[in-house]
Amino acid sequence: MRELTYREALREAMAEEMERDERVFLMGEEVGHYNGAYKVSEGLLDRFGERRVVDTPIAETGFSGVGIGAAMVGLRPIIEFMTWNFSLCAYDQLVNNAAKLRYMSGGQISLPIVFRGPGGAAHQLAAQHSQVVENLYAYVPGLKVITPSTPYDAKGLLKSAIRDDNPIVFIEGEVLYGRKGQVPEEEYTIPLGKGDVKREGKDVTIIAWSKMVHVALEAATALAKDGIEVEVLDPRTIRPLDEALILRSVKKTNRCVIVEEGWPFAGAGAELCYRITNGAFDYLDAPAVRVTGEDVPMPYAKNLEHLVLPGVEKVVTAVKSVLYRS
Amino acid sequence: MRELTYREALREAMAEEMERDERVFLMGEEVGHYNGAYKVSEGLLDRFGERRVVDTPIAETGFSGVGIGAAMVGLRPIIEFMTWNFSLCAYDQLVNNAAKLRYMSGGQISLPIVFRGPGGAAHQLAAQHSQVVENLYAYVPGLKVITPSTPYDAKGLLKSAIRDDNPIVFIEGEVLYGRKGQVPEEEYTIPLGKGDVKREGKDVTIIAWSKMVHVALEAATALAKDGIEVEVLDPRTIRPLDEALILRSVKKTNRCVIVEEGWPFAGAGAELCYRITNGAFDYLDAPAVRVTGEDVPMPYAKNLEHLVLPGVEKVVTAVKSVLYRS
Amino acid sequence: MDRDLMLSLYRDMICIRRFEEEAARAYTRGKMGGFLHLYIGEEAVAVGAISAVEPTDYIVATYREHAHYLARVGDMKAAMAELFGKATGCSKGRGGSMHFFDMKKRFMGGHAIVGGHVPIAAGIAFASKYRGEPDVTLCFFGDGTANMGAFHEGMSLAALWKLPVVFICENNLYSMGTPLYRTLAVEDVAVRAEGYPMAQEIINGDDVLEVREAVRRAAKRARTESLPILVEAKTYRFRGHSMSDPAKYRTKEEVEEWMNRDPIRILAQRIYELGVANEAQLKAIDDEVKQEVAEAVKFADESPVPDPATLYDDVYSETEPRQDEEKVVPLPRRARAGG
Amino acid sequence: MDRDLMLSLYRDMICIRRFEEEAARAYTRGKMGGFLHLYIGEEAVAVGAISAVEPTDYIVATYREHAHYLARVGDMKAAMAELFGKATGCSKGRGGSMHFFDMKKRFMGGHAIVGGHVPIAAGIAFASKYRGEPDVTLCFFGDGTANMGAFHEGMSLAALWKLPVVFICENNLYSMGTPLYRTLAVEDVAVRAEGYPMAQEIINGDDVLEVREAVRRAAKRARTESLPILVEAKTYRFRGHSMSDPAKYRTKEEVEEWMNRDPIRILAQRIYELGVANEAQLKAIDDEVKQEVAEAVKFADESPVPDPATLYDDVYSETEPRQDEEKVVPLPRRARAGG
Ligand SMILES: Cc1ncc(C[n+]2csc(CCOP(=O)(O)OP(=O)(O)O)c2C)c(N)n1
Ligand SMILES: Cc1ncc(C[n+]2csc(CCOP(=O)(O)OP(=O)(O)O)c2C)c(N)n1
Ligand SMILES: [Mg+2]
Ligand SMILES: [Mg+2]
Repeated sequence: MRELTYREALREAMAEEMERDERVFLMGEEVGHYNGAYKVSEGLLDRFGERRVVDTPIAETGFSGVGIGAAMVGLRPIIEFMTWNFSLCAYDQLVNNAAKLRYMSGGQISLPIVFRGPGGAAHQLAAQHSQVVENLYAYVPGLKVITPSTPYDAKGLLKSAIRDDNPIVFIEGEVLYGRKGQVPEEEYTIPLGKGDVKREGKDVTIIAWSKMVHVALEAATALAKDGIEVEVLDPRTIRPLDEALILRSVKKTNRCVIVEEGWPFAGAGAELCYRITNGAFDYLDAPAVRVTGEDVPMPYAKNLEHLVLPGVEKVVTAVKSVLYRS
Repeated sequence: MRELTYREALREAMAEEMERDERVFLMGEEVGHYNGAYKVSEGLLDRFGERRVVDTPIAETGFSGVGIGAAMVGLRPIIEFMTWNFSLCAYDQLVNNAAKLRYMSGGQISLPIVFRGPGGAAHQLAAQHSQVVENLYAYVPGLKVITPSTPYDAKGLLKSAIRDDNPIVFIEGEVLYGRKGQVPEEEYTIPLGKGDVKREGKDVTIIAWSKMVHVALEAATALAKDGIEVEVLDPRTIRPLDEALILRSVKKTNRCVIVEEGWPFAGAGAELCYRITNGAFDYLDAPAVRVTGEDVPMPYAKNLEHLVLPGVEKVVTAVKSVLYRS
Repeated sequence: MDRDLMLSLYRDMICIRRFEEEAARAYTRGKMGGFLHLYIGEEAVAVGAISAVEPTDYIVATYREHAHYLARVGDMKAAMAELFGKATGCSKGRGGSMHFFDMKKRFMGGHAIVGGHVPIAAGIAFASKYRGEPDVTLCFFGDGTANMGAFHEGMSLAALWKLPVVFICENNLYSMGTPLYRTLAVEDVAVRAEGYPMAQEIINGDDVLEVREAVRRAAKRARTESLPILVEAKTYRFRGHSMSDPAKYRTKEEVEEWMNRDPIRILAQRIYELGVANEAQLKAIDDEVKQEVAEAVKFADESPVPDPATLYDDVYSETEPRQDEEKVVPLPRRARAGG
Repeated sequence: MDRDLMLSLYRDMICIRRFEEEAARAYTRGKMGGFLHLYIGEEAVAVGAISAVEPTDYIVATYREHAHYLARVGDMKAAMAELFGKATGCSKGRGGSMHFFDMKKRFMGGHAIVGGHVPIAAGIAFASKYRGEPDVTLCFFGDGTANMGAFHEGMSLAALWKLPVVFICENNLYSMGTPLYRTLAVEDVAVRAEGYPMAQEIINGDDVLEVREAVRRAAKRARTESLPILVEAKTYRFRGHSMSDPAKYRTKEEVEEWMNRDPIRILAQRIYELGVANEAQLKAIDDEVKQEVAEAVKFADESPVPDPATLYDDVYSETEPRQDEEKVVPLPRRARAGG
C-alpha cells in the first residue's frame, strides 16, 4: 500500500470532500495563498479557488463565528486554527454557539462544521504555544472531539468529520505532520466514536491518543523485551468515547496505564480512570494510573520541555508499577 | 454569632480588604452605580468612590486584561464577571496571560488578581447562562480555583484570595447569594487549599462543593433516617485540592460519592475519583461514584432543568449503591 | 403613503406591545422563569426594519428578541408557549425567552452572549454570497455591544469581505444600568463604523416609517452591491433591562420625555393626520390583538411541558453520514500503528 | 541635531541588527529552538519610540520583541542566553524568543497571542493613572493585530477611560504571509482609531528621528493630558515572518525597494550629511557592537541550562499572605454547614 504523510492524508481528505460536496469550504489564517502555516492545505487554493479556500485576517472569534453562521444555513465549513492555542480566543464561539445552537433551538439547527488544526507541544514553543486543548472541548456536550494518531486515521476520520452534521473539534498532532504511514488509494472513512487497538497484548492496556500513541508503542516495544505484552489502545475520538472497547481490553489485561500529553487535573485521563474503575472494578488488579504532562506552563528551555512531556521511560515505569514490578 | 447572607459576607470581605489595602479595587460590569447585578457590591461605590469601584463597558477580554496589566505592576484588582458564563469571552486572558505570566517571565511577575462572580445554574436561564466553569479553570496550572458554599467560607476565602499573590478564579454560587449563615464579627481568613468537613460520619464520604454541599447535606439528613452516617466533605478550593483531607476521610469510610453540578466528562469529579482510587485503592469497598449534572446543554423548561441538576434523590441513590443497598 | 402598510405596521407594533405586557404579567404570576427582557418602547425598530425586507432575508437578534420574532414569524402561540417552557414553544421549551428560533422563517435566534451573534450574522451573509443568493441578513444589537471583541471581529470581516449584512444598533441609551456616556467616549455608536470603515446612518428609532425607509435602502444596497452598513436607531426602553431591574438609574423626567415619543403613539398620530383610520378603527385592531394574546396565553397554559424522555434529544444531530456512498477500507492490522 | 543622540540611536539600531543576524545564524546552527521572529528592517520604530520616553515608562511588545528589549534593557547577554534556553536568560530560559521580560526595567514582555497584550497595556496605564504616577505605557503591535477582539477592547477602554498609552502599530505590510490589503479594507491601520475615537498619526517608520519625534509628542500628550493615541509607523521586515518562513509571497522588487529604505542606512546618510561622523567612525561603532554580540554568544553558550529541580518553581508565587496580621476565627463545628 502507498505511504503518505499525516499532512498529506489530511490534505487528501479535504480535497476529496471538497470535490465531492460543493458546500464544503476551508477558511482560516494563511490557508490559501500561503498554502497553510503547516502546509496542510498546500495546493488547495490553486485547485479550488478563492471562493472555497478563504484566507482570513487574524480574528479567531470572527471567522469561527462566520463558520458557525454559514453552517447554520447549510454550508459545511472547515475552519482551520493556525494552532489550537489560538482557539482560546474563540472559546466562547465554540462553547456557547457551536455546541449549543442545536439544543437551544429545539433541534431546528444542524451545525456541520469542523474546526481543525494542530494541537499540543511542538519544539520549544513555550507556554502560550504548547497547549493541549482536547479536555477543554471534550467537557462540553454538543461537540465531538477527534485526535488522530496516524495518517490512515487522520484521513478516514477527517472525511467522516466533514460529513458529520455536528460541530467537531479535530485536533491534529503538530509533531505528527511529517510522519508517514500506509493510506489506501481507495476511498474510505472511519466512523467517529470507534477506538482502535494499535497493538495487541495481554498483560496491560495502555490507552493513548494523538502523538502519545507513538510513545506508548515505543514503550510497548521496550517492555516486550522484558516479556511484558502490552496492548495499545487508541480511542481516536475523545468524545464520544469508545467505552466498550476500552472496558473489553481492560477486562482482558486487568491493568491499565493512560498516557496523555496534557496537564493532569481533570483531563481525559481522569475520565478514563473513572469509567474504567466503575466499569471494571472487579477486574482491576491495580488501580489504573496515568502518565501526563507535568502540571506547569510549558517552559521554553529544551531540557525542561523534555521533562514536562510524557516519554517512553515514564510510561515504562508506570506499566511496571501497575504490574507491581518496579 | 451574627448571621449574614452569603452576599453580605462577600461584600464585607471586599470592603474590609479595600479598607485595609489601597491597592485593592473592584472592576466590572454594573459593580458601581448599579450596585452590582446581584447586589454583591452594594454600597461599595458610595463608600470607596469611582476610583476604586470601576464600572466597565461590556468587554470581558478588555477589562480582564486591564486587571492583569494593573496586577503586573502591583495593584490588586478584583475583577467581577457579571456571571462566569461571560468569562468564556475572556478565556484567553485568564489561561494565556493570568496563568502563565509568572512562569514565562522566570518568576519576575506576581499577579495578585481575583476574578470573581456567580457560577452555575440559577433558575431557567437556559444553555448560555447556566454553566459550571470550575473545571475549565482548574485544568490550568498557574490558577487557583475557589468555590465557597457558606457565608463563613465565602468571606474567609475571599479575604485570603485578595491577599494571595496569585491569579484566582473565585466562583460564587448564584443561588447561594441569599443563603444565611453565621459569620463572626471579628476578622478572620481561611487558608486556600484547605477543605472542610461539613458533617461527620463513618459510613460513606460525600465530596461536594459550592451549592452541591447543601444537596449533600440534605441527602445526609435523609440517609440518617436509614441509619446511614454520611460524612460531607467540602474541598472549598478545587485547585489546590486538599488531597490529604479527602484521603483521610475516604480511608475512614471506605466509600465515596462525589457530587458535582457540572457536566460529567473530565470534571473535577473524575479527578477526585482518580486521586481516591490511586491514594486509597485498598481501602475502597466500592468504586467511588459521582453524581453530576446531565451531559446536555441546560434546557430552559423548568421540568427539564430539574432533571439535569443533581438532586437529593440522585445522591441518596448513589450513596446506597456504594453501600450495595439499593 | 400606503394605507394598508401603515395599518399593518401599526398592528405589528401593537402585537409586540400587548404580547409583552401580557408576558410581563404572566412572569409576575410565576408562569415562567429565567430572564425576561422587554422591548416595550422600541417596537418601531424591529417592525420598521423587518417589514422593510423580504421574508427570505435572515434575521439575527439578541435576548431581547420577542419583537423580532413576532415581526417576522408572527406566531404568538409558539412564542408564549416558549416563555412558558412548553413543548409547543418555538424552541420546544428548550430556549426560553432569550432563544427563540424559527429556521423555516429564517429567524436565526435569540442569542444571549452580548456580541456573540455578530460574527454569526456575518457568516450567514457569507453563505448567501458564497451561494450567489440574493438574501440579506439583518443583525440587531444594543448600544452596549459596541465594545465587545466579537462585535469588532464580525464587523471588520463584514467590511473586509463586503458581506450583505445590515447591522442595526438598537441604541436605547443604556446597557443594563449603564448609560451610554459611561461606555462610549462619544454620543453615537455609529462612530464605530468609521474604523472599518463601513457606511453608517443614524435614524430616529421611534419613527417606524423612518426606520423602514432607512433599512429598505440599506438592504437594497446590501443586496445589489453586497455592502454592509451600520444603521443606528435611537430609541428607549420603557421598562427595566429585564423583569428583575427596577431601573432606578433613570430619572422620572427622562423616562416621561421618552414615553412622549412612544413609537406606537407617533404612528397613530400619523395615521390620524393622514386620515388613514380613526381612533375607533385603531382600537378595533388593538382589541383583536388582545384577543389573540389571550388565546396565546391559553394555548401556552394548556400545552404540555416537554417530555422528560426527550432530555437527551438533539444534543447531537443523529443523522448518520451517508454511509451508502462510503466504503470502509481497513488497514491491515499490522500496519495500523504505522504513521 | 544632537550629535550624541544621533550616534546613540545609530548604535542602538546596529545593536539590534547585529544581535539578530547572529541569532539567526545561531538558530541555523541549532543553538535554539522554537520560533524566531526577526525585527531586521524595522529597527527605527523600536529605537525611535523607546528612546523618546523615560526609562520609567512601560514597554509592552509582541513576540517580535528582541529589538524593544535591547532598546530598553540593552542586555545582549541576557537576551542571547534566553534564546539559547539558558538559566542566565532574561526570563531564566523559561520564555524563549517570544517572552523576554525585565520587570525592573519596566520591560513588560514579550507576548505571543496576537492582540492579547493590548488590554494588558491599557491595564498598566490604568494603574499609573490610579496611582497618580506620571508614567506612560508604550504598546507595540503589528498591522495584522487590528482585527482582533482583544485589540478592540483594549483600544476602546483606553479611549473611554483616557488612559496614558501610546499604541504603536508596526505596519510592516504583512501579517505572516498575508498582505495588508487582504486583512484591511483600506490602506491605513490608523483608520481604526476613528472608531473609538482616538487620536492617530501616520509616520515614516524607517526614519528613526521622525519616529522619535512623533512618539515624544504622543508620550507628552499622554503624560500631561492622559490621552491615548494610535501612531502608525510604516515599515518593512527584510526577513521572513519567522526563521521558518521563506517569504515567497513578496516579489524581489518589493523587497529591494524597501531595502533601499533601510532605516540604518537612512540614519547613516543623515549623519554623514550633517557631518556628525564619518564612515570610519560608524564602522568603529559597528565593530564594537559585533564584539559585544560575540561576547553575548559566548556567554549564552557557556551558561548552564536551567536546573531540572526548578521545573515547578514559579508556577505559583509562594509568598504566603501576611498571616501575621491575620487571626483565624473558626466557626463552631456545629455551625459549619450553615449558610
Ligand atoms: C458577554 C456578555 N457580558 C455580559 C452579559 C450580561 N448582559 C446581558 S444584556 C447586557 C446589556 C446589553 O446592553 P445593550 O447591548 O445596550 O442591549 P440592550 O439590553 O440595551 O438591548 C448585559 C451586560 C452578557 N449577556 N454577555
Ligand atoms: C490569536 C493569534 N492568532 C494567530 C497567531 C499566529 N501568528 C503569530 S504572528 C502572526 C502574524 C501577526 O502579524 P502582525 O500583527 O502584522 O505582526 P508582525 O508579525 O508583522 O510583526 C500570526 C498570525 C497568534 N500568535 N495569535
Ligand atoms: Mg442598550
Ligand atoms: Mg505585520
